[in-house]
Amino acid sequence: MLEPINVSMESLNVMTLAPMLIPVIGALFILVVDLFKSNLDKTLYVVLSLLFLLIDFGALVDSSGLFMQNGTLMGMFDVMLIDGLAILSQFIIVGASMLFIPLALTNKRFHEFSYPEFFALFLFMISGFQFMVATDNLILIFVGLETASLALYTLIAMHNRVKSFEAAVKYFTMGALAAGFYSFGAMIFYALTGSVEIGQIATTLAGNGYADLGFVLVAVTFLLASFSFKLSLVPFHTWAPDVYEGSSAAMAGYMSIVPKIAAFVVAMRLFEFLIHSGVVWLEVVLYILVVVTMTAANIWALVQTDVKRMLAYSSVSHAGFVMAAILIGSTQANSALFLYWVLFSFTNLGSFSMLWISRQKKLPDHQSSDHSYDKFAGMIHTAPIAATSMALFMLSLAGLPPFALFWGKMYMISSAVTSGYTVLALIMALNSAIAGYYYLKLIVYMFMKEPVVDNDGTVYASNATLALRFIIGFAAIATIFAFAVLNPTLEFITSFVYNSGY
Amino acid sequence: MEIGLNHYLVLSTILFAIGLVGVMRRKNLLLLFFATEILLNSVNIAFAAISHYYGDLTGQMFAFFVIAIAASEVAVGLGLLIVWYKRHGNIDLDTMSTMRG
Amino acid sequence: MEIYLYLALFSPLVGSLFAALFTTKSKTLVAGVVPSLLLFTSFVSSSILLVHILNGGAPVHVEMMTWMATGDLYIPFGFVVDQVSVTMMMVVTIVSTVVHVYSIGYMDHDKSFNRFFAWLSAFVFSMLILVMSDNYAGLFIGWEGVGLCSWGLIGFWFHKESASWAANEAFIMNRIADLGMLIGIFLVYWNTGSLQYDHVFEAFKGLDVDTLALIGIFLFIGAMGKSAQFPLHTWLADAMEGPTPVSALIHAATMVTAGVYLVVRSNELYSLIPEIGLFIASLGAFVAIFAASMALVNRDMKRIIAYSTLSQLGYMFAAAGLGAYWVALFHLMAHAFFKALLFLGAGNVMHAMHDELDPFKMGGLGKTMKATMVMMTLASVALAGLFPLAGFFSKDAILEAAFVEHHYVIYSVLLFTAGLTAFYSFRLVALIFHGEERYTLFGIHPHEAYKFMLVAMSPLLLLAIIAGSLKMTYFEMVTAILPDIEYHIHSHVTFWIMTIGTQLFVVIAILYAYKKYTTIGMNVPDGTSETENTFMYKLLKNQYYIPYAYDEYIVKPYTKLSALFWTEIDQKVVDATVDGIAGVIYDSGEQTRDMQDGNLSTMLRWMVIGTIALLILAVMFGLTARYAHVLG
Amino acid sequence: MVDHILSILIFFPALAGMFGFMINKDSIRAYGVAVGVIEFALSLLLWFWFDGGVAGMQFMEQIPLLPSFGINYILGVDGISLFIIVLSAFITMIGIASLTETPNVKNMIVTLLFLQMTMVGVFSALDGIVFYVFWELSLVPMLYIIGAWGGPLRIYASIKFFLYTFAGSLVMLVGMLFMAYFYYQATGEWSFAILDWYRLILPENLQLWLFLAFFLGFAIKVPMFPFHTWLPYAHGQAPTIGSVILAAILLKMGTYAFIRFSLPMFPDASVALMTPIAIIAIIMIIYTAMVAFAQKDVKQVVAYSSISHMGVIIIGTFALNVEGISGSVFLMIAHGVVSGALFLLVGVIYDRRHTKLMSEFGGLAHVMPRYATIFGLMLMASVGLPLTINFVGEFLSLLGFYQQSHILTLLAGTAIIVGAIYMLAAYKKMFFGDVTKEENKNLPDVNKRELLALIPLSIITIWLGIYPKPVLEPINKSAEAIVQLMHDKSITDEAKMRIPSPLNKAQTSQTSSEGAH
Repeated sequence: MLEPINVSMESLNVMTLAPMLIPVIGALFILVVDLFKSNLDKTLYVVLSLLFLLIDFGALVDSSGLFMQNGTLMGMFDVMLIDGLAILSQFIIVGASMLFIPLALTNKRFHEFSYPEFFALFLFMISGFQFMVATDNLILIFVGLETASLALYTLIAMHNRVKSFEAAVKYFTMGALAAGFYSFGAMIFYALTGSVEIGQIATTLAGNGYADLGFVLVAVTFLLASFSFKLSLVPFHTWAPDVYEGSSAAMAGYMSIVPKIAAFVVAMRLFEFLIHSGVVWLEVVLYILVVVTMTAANIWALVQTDVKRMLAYSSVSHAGFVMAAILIGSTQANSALFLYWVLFSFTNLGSFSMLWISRQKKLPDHQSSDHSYDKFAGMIHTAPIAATSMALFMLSLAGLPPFALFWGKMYMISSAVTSGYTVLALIMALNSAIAGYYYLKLIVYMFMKEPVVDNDGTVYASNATLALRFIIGFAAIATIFAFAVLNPTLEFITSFVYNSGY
Repeated sequence: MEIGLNHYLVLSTILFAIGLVGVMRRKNLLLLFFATEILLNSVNIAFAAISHYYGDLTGQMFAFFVIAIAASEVAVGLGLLIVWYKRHGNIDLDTMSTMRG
Repeated sequence: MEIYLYLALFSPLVGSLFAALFTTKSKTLVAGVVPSLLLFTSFVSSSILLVHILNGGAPVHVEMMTWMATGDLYIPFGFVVDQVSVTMMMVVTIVSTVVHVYSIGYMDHDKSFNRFFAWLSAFVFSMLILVMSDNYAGLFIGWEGVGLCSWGLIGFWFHKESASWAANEAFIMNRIADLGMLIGIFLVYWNTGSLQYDHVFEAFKGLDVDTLALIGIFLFIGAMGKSAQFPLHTWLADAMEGPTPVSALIHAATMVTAGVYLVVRSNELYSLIPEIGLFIASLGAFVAIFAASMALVNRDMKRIIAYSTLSQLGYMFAAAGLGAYWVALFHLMAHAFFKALLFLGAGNVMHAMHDELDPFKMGGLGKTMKATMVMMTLASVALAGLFPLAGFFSKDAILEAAFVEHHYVIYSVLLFTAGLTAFYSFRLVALIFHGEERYTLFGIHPHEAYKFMLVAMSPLLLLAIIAGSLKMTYFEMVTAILPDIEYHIHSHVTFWIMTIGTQLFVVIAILYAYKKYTTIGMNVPDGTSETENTFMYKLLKNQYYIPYAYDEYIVKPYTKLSALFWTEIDQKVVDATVDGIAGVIYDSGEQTRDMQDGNLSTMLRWMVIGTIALLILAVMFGLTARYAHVLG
Repeated sequence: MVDHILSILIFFPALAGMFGFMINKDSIRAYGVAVGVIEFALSLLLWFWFDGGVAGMQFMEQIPLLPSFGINYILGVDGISLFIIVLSAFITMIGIASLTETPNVKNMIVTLLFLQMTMVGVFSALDGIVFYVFWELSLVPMLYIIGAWGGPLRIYASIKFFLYTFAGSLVMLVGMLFMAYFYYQATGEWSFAILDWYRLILPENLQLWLFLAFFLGFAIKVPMFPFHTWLPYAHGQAPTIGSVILAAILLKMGTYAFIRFSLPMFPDASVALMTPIAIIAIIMIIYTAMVAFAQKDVKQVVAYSSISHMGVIIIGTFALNVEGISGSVFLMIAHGVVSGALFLLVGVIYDRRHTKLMSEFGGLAHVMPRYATIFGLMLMASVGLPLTINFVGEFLSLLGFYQQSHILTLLAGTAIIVGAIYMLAAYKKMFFGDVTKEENKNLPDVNKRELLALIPLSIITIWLGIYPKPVLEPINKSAEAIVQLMHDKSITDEAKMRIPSPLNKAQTSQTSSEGAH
């Protein structure tokens, strides 16, 4: 007879689960509310989800306190892994989500926000990402990833335009393929080591001294492919521009931040131990991926005629830029990754929100696409403040000091310099120069051209409500005065990254 | 002859390759989804086999999760497919290329 | 004494500024009178200083203030009045006073009357700085200053294309020489650590000959520019575009002699490097005859005088080069007087002839313009160097110096040139004042110039006559700081033969000129007579084709090359490369954007292709890793 | 206030600019002038408080910015930066006062005030990153000025200006990061403080690489041949005020940076690369002067002439001795004044005729005598006539470099010839001859406002030409300090030989002069 398995509750320490469970509860709660009383106004759901996110954030603060006291802690049969990376990335995830969700409060009505399911799915997605980053178990990563992705596909589709369906289908199909790659890679690792926990895999491989390296590499190849898809590294990026264009500007901005940071954390867990144990192949491959992604995406961004699509390519390029951190793999580089992403998140959210508030229901005929450049011509005359803040975000994205992203770029390049990647550092620097052109192009349109006829500045703020203005204002101020809070942020990040052994 | 682990792995790999080819070749969205299903299930076979080989359940767990996810994927996928069909009256990939460049 | 120094130096500046106040106004007489008076003050104070020096007073040396001081470099505004500079001051102030007064009349009808005096006084000021400075930098200030003023005065009638062109030519040519001068100054500084004359000359004694030679050459290049020595001589003739008083003051009496002054001032340098001196002397002799030959056939009154100036400068350099610095200075002085007189006379004639310059269109003016005729004739006599006028003593001294120093070639060249000088100057006099009255053909009614203009000229006339007699006193004074070599031809016989011979030679030349150009029905050169078609004549008439050559082989290529640099290099190469790089980046975007053709299958293919590429890499790498030991 | 005068100088214009948005557009110009005057007064105060006897940095301020990474907000001025700051305040004041653009003048003035912040910031920053911040930030207002108020090609010109400089300075940033890293390796702590970097002695090959990295950034800014082609476009398209500030101040950033960074940090590299750089400078001098001679547009003439003069400044800088460096710094001031004035003068005629083609003019001296006079004065200053401000600088620069190389100085000296050629030619085309064009027959001469801007510049041109001492002395002090530093920290024998220590020299000259008396 089998003996009953008894597990002591504290050995589980459920607290580790709290941050992930809160959004789930929130989602269910919203659904329940909808059950009892349907067609409530979206504002209710917005505020509700905001509340739950706030609680989530509080929980994170709590667990970060725990981490500072007694370092990394495992939980739930050692499936959960709450280390510095997990906490930092969750901070970014939840924080960005909190910035995003109020963007639903447009004064034009958009299809998706009228469904409470939208917000439920949104919260599910968040918990998915949180699971993804807070474990080193390949299964849980897979589950988290897919939960999040499936929710995301739906959210995109809910925008309910032809383009958004197309986008969703493309994203979905490629996502499915990526999932296949992931599971195949995981399978090989399992076959090699008999474990699906990254930590153990690492130890086992180190134990037998990478006896059959060939298979390891094959496994890494498949995992790399699937994450390159998530991180939109060339040539796995092809979904990015279309999906960004298809989905609403707000959602696009969100996609350029949250899923990627989750993917980055996993990539960090998966690949850095390999790099440190001297798998030269991976180093070479990553080097190529990074450089190609940065450069090619920049070059394609140059030739775009639609601002949103341009921003899509630029996000791809930024992702490549940050991927360099994983290639370099030093503590400074990893901290740089988080710093960069924090700064990037509100700069990018800001710029996408600018597009979001200028979103028209139907296009005037002189306008080829939603956010074509000429739509912004002469903006300085019609909507000076909007133009100025948009220019601000562009300059920040271009890495012009003292605006937010410059510090990220600088620290990242510095980490490359410190680890002896001189050429890489130069390539990164020059890429910023190339990128300068397309950000400048928008500024040129806004400040140096004459407005298109019948364009009084109203269009640029047609969606603006107080909430949106607040978000943008916050982003703008953060972009300018980033340097003021830079030092504490960096120290916080560095200590967390360092204490979790990266 | 004795059917060993490697046979399973080879089988799974072959299936996986078939899946890949299908993904690349198929122009019909539905068949495309089939192809992805093949991909995932090829992995399941391997997991099951390996898990039996090592004699621990993790692999099978993984397999179950994969099945679950595959199922939900199909749910979402079909949903999208239906919407698309409603709009365009076909499920041909080549029709969905309004965004390019 | 210092107060006089400052008076002498700054009153012209005040005058200039005063006149400058009126530049935009229409003609106001005070703008001419006040500067003239101030110049007279300057003249008086310089003469006081002269007396002071003559009575064996110590040189007056003041240091007004610091100009530049950095590192070890220390340049003050310092001025010294010693025997040499006081001589120059006298020359400058006398001539310029005369010219100022004269100009009040001469520029009477010119609408830019006031501007003229502003420039003129400014020139005098710079010239005084040049001669009074106690260091090379200060000298350079004056050096450039006179250049600027001559630019402004040559181009005074800037509506005339030729005038503004000549002005620029003069400025740029001088700039070329100034570069040499600048380099010379640098050399002086880095080798002696200072630019003060006294310190520098001390330090020179300790330097090796090569350095000194280098310094000497570069400084002399500067001198060549200002004194229009070959090959930088073309600007002087063109400079005659300026108003005649300007020619008299700047391009005869003062500025052009600055080069000579520089050499005399640096005598301690040049006496250390005799071979450079010899080169200078030879160049001087060459220029003397070279310029004189061009004067022979020229048909422009002012240009003729300009060429003679050039040739006289040659004389001075010859003397200076041979170490006879005091002689050079003496000839400089004498020449200043009679040449200025000659120019002013020419000015009267131009007035009379309504700015006609071709002497062949004049003739017989003597009847209407007696005074002018007398003055110009005497000036020409002095120029020709006939006893007892100034020219005789100075020029004779130069010839003797050349003879005594046993440079017989130079001597004979100079001697021959003396003949030429006599010829062309009296050719001019004859053509203007004697012979038949050709001007009647052009319906001109000549008239004598204002009285006060003639009066103003008289001091120069006086000096042109008597300057020679001052020779000894001058010698006593100046040799206090200049090497006092007395040139005595020891055998009296040779001396007398030489002197008489020279005089006779000159007289003959004069008579020949008279005979040739006063005969009734003398053929006016019109390109028909066979003499005019001889190669030699053409050569001289076209100034040895040198201006042509400069234009053809320097100016035009420079212009072409500049245009080429701009259109071809700067735009088509340098800039094109920059834009090219940008273009390549952009185009590569345009080319490859089709990778995103929007078709889902293509996207999936890209993913698979990427994976397979990675896979291939992986397999290769894995195999190499596995069979590394097998391979070796 | 004394301790924070620099911060005040930097941020006062920026704040004033912010408030400027509130001013009614009719009175904005007065506001701009007022702010300009106050700023200038403050800068004079700085000069007044400045202790000319001290060679080192003064009015130092330090606020931690990113201390864990060694980035601090450090300010300070020495004799070299002091006068450029005063100049920038002065030029901005003059510029705003003589502003003629009417379309949305408010934006223009606000932009100018922000630009002023960046300029003062660059010249008073003593931390690499802070320097870089202002250096980059200065591009934005200029981009806007050129792009929004410029000529037909303005957008092309402004983007070219921005991207070209941006690209160059990013390489410079990498250099800075390396510098900080080496400092970290040497001392175990990060620092971007320039004064810390001065203490760092690097092996020669590293010096060479870093020198090149910085060089690219600076050379594009200066601009040095062959990186100069953005300048003619920028000047050709920019409005008058833009050209004035660009030529007078922004270009100086490059040359200033050479003295602030390249020389003291990489003495051996500076010596090693002296000859090639000098050759580039000579190409700049002669080649661009000839290009200027070929121009048809008077503004282009002045634009190319600035490149040519920058060549002389570079020559002086790389003389690596006190004479040369003080000369080049002084020439920066001089060129600032003169080129500024020349661009203003071009603006005067452009406002009247809306063309800058010289063929459109001729005989202007008849109709606009005052204008012709001032132009003539500035022309003579620009060709470096003694007793004008330029001569002091050019003379000292060339004099200084003569110690390093005779033949190269001879070539560089041709500046005084070629300069005279294009300038006089341009002057002749515009002012001499008869008035041919009908529309030129009765152009109004310079008016009160224009005189208001031009007279002070003319006065400075003469005053500092005759009596440069008050400016030259502090410059000299700091130059001596820099040369001494270079001499002390240079490692190769050649460098030791090429860079004479001012101290020893002072003694030697003492003795020699005693010998003379």
